[in-house]
Amino acid sequence: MKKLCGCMILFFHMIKVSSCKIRLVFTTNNKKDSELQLMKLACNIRIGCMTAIFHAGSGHPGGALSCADLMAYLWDQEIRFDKNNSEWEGRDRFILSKGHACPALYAAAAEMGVISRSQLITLRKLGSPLQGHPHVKALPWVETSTGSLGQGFSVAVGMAMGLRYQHNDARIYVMLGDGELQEGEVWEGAMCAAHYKLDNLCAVIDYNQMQSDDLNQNIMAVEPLRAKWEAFNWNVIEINGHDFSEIERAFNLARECYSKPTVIIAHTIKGKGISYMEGSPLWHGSVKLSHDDMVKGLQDLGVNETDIRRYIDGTAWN
Amino acid sequence: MKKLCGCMILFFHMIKVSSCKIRLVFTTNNKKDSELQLMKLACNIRIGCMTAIFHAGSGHPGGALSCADLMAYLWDQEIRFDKNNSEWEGRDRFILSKGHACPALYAAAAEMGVISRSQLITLRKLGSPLQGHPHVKALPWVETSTGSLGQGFSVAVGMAMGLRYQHNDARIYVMLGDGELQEGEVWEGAMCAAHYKLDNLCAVIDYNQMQSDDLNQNIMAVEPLRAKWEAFNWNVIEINGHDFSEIERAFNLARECYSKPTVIIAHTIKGKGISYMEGSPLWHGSVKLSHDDMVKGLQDLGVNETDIRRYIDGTAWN
Amino acid sequence: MEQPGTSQEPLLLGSSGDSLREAFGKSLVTLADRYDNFVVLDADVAGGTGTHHFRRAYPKRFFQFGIAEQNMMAVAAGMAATGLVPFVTTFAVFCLRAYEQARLSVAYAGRNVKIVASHPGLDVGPDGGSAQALEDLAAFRAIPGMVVVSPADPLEVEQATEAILNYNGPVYMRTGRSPVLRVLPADYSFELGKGKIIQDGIDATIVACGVELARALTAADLLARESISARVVNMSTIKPIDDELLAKCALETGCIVTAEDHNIYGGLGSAVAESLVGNHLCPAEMVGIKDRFGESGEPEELAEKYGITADYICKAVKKAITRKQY
Amino acid sequence: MEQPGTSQEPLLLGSSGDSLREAFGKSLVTLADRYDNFVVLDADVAGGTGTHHFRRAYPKRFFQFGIAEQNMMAVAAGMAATGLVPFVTTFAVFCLRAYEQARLSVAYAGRNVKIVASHPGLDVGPDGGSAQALEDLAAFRAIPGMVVVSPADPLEVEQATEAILNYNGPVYMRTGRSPVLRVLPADYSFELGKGKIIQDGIDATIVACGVELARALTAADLLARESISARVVNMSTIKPIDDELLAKCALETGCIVTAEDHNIYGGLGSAVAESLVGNHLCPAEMVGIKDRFGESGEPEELAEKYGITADYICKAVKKAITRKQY
Ligand SMILES: Cc1ncc(C[n+]2csc(CCOP(=O)(O)OP(=O)(O)O)c2C)c(N)n1
Ligand SMILES: Cc1ncc(C[n+]2csc(CCOP(=O)(O)OP(=O)(O)O)c2C)c(N)n1
Ligand SMILES: [Mg+2]
Ligand SMILES: [Mg+2]
Repeated sequence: MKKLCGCMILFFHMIKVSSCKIRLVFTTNNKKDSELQLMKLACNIRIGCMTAIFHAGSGHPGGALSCADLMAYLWDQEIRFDKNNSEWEGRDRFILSKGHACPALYAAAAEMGVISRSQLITLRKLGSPLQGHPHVKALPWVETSTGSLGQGFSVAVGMAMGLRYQHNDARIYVMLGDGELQEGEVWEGAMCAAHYKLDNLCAVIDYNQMQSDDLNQNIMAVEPLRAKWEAFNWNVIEINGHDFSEIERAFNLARECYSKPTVIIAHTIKGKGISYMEGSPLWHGSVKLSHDDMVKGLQDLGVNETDIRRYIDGTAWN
Repeated sequence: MKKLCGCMILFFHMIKVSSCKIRLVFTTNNKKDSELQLMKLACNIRIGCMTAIFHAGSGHPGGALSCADLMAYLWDQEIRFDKNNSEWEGRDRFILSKGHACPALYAAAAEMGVISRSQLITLRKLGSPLQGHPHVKALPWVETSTGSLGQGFSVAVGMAMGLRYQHNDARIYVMLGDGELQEGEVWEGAMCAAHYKLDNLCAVIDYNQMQSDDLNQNIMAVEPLRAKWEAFNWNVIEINGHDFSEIERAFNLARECYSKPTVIIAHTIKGKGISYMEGSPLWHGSVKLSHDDMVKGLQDLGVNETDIRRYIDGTAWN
Repeated sequence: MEQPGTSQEPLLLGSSGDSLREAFGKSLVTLADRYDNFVVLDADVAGGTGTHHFRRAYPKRFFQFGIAEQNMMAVAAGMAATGLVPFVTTFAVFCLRAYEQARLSVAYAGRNVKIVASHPGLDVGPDGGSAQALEDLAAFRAIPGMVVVSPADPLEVEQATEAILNYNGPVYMRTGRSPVLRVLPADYSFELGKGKIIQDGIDATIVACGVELARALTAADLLARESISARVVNMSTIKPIDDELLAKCALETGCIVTAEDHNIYGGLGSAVAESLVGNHLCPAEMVGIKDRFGESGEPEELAEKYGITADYICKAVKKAITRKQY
Repeated sequence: MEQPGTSQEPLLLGSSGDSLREAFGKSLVTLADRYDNFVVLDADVAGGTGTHHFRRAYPKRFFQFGIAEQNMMAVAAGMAATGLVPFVTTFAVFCLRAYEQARLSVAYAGRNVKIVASHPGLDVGPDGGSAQALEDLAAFRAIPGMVVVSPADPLEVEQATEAILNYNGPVYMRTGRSPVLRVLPADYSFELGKGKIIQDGIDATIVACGVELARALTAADLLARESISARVVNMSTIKPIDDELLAKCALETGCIVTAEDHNIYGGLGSAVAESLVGNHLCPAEMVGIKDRFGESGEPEELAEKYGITADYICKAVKKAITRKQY
């Protein structure tokens, strides 16, 4: 899905580091296949989220599920990284500023082989590196510690500035929630990133229109989003965050935009993929998933009876 | 300058409180006179700022002088208050969020008889109620304590909410600096005020395009301002902040705007009125005015030799 | 006042059981009739702080600010200036986001604002170290004029909520996330600025606040089995600290152990130390988190790992006793 | 890196004389060649913090963030993650604006960021109480792993700046606004984590930091005239506190007086009290601002009004001596 020219530039980076992940180059011919593959990956991420949160006994499923497709694309297609060397200087940086959605990040990392799948059921448990919110001292590849909304975005701005200062042309990706945009710090960072023309920075807004307690518009309206980011001098791209061809197009446009940071406003559905969660205000915040929630949820994701049992008893990834 | 209808509504408030200040109603006939009167007032405010900062030995003249005309109009024409009763519940609230410009506020208050003119030379001195930044415990009529940029604006939003909750239809005026708009808190407050449709709130931006160290655009660009405030769902009015007829029009429009807060973007000149300050980057921050600075500055303001001497030796208002 | 958006009541998932936060939310409802001038401010965590109870009962006195704590704090100061008494409610760690607003717009301006924070300390549990505020007592104690309170059980939360409402001035109060036991006697009565002897003893005094009071009482029981008689003081007002009671305990028991779910630097232990060296000297040991961040886990597991269980209090008492001067 | 805007050097009006902030700004210039990995971040107060010297000398290593301290602090954490060592510089009170960012993005994430704050305490003078941070030492001390430093004179600022650069971890350092005297001997050598006896004495120890060291030395001279021999310790590292030296002073002089331009709650006095009650006990008196906000005035006038001059230190020493236990 990555444009070939982008890939050629990339190539020069990648030959230096033999172990780093080589990205697939999709052509129009195999587009269908690649999309199916991404859908499968996203489905696995969702299964990972549900299973991790179920075993943890608490966690935020709604906002993890809404960004699963974006996460699948980012980790499979967009982000340069070396799973065997999280310190590789040329890696792109991904920051989950909406840190409460970390089950999606951990599940994506498990799918990519960065961590083992079986670790997922240790989420939020004493001693596990899978902290309730991403913590860089527990998992170096999460790049920074988040959990307090707004901060990860500024940290990403700082990485973009720091890397550019050191002539490192890696890209920085940062994912925010829509409720998170209520934090003033986000607008401080937005002003700053545009002022410094950080075109190595790409923000993605998981625009599921809901926050902890309710719809944004009932809590604190954030619309018009496009106008806000444009007024803060960003390159704005608006897409359906569950459509892989739109996602691909957006990231390609972002990479081609010069002298402005890009924000991708990705319209999503909170709880996407789990029928009883989609559109219901019940599953935004931290919740406990029951046995029945799991069964029904995994059924929605197309998991068969036997596997459901194995996810529930925690043996699926043994 | 106040529209008659506005005044009629106002009237019902004012009859309750006999001592409160009755505002002049200007007609087209005496417009010239009224403008001259306001210019005179603004000039006195500028003299007050210079004299106060000179005697203090430190202070921020640039941003005090740029808002002197706005301050003159606000205090003479717009704000309802009772100079003998700073606690009058029906009073409009004025908050100087850019608290470092307080010499302009103190000088305006002195012109209005809220404090005595002779107090001005106690600015920043031990024991004086004229603190280096406005402090409500030292001077109840300053409404809140400011000095840390961004906070006064949120406090104003809170007053607008609190008064509306209590069915008090007083209006809230808050003045911000352009550099102040870099504070994320301002955008939190902006989002909030629009969400709650606070049409009793009117923000004024003293848009002198400079902050402490340099031009905004060299420090952290804030443009496009109109687009930003529109994207945050405010009613936006843009004017020349040194033109009294434009100022009048703006405040009248603000009062007539329903279900949105209004922001008046007032284009001003930092150091306005003092030739050597206008346009020079020297006088933004806290400075010490020399004897020569005073002489030259007061000359620019049309003060005669004898009076200049009296401002300098501090006897002008004895 | 016009409230935007729908009036649909979002369902509640955060609060659970007989926790300090639940007690707080319910107390607000109980007090609302008698005190009609207070309002409640939230930053999209009403389900977590217990204020959802108040929102349901008094929707017009409940104000939502979204995820914007700085604005909420300074707005509260503005509301207070119009005569209302705002309760600013969010998680402890997000109160720190608005620390400078609490300092200037609330405390310096002398506003009658009550900041009530849930989710303090390791008691937060699985959310992890990012969410476990170990600094709040220290930070708010340092603000001139700010009163700092940390009640120990639901009964005390109820009394303290009313007491801080009756006090005219800025207050920071901690509640708690996890279910707690009722440890105070039914006739307990909270007094702002006063510590209370909950259980008497002669060999040492354990001075505790918040969730550590229950652990202190357990510790006293454990010590009793070893014939060590420990006095237990509930020091629910951390500032102003009860110097008189501390001097009395120092004199009568000869050593003190402090216990808090907070960094050992700057909180209750520090307030007690300041008092002791300035008044009646005695050796003290501090039980608290030793300048480390927390992590995910169940509160009890974390208490064990970070050394704030009853066992650790017992050890500290024994050590303090060996350091006694008479 | 492309720097927007003009390169015109704005003129400087804030900094003056031989102040701690000037010393800091000049030290950065001195250190820049030998340490090429640090950068300096400012929030539109470079004229006030002394960093204008560095901006002039190394414009490419100087980053401007405008009036947005929260973003600046977290950006610093991001820059540190890429291997740079950022100095975050602003006034002390505006560091508090970014307190939660310092906690999470800097300290919790373990970033090698140096936060250097000018304009602490009453020393700020005419700007008034809103600008006089009396809480910063307490607030930053409470953050796990955060080192807290407050040097006493220009020489020490220079040494401390290099020392914190050589230390790998988050540090909060106070400078100061007003002109100060050089009070440390030319052969003084700053050590992170160590207090230093500047003048010996036997009757009491005055433990001071920042601008209070000069006052402590004056106090010792005044006391000498009354035949009271006071030891003076420069406790420029407030965290980690030098427990060993404090125990030694407690043992050798029998009482301690702390002196700081900070609230008496939570700062140096508190750190000393924690150490004393936990190690070698002795009575202590605290000289500091007694939980009030400051106001406009000249630093010396305020020091007098708020009770932190040499005279007040003398009084405290005499009182502490009467409380000695042996
Ligand atoms: C500064 C801060 N305030 C409050 C919270 C508590 N909180 C956690 S998730 C959440 C809602 C986030 O909504 P949104 O950003 O839209 O995320 P999503 O819908 O993608 O889950 C809140 C308020 C927080 N994490 N950080
Ligand atoms: C939060 C905060 N950060 C920094 C400062 C220091 N400061 C005082 S005035 C000023 C410049 C303000 O510029 P602007 O808002 O444009 O005001 P004006 O030009 O009208 O003087 C700064 C940075 C402050 N007062 N508050
Ligand atoms: Mg959302
Ligand atoms: Mg300006």
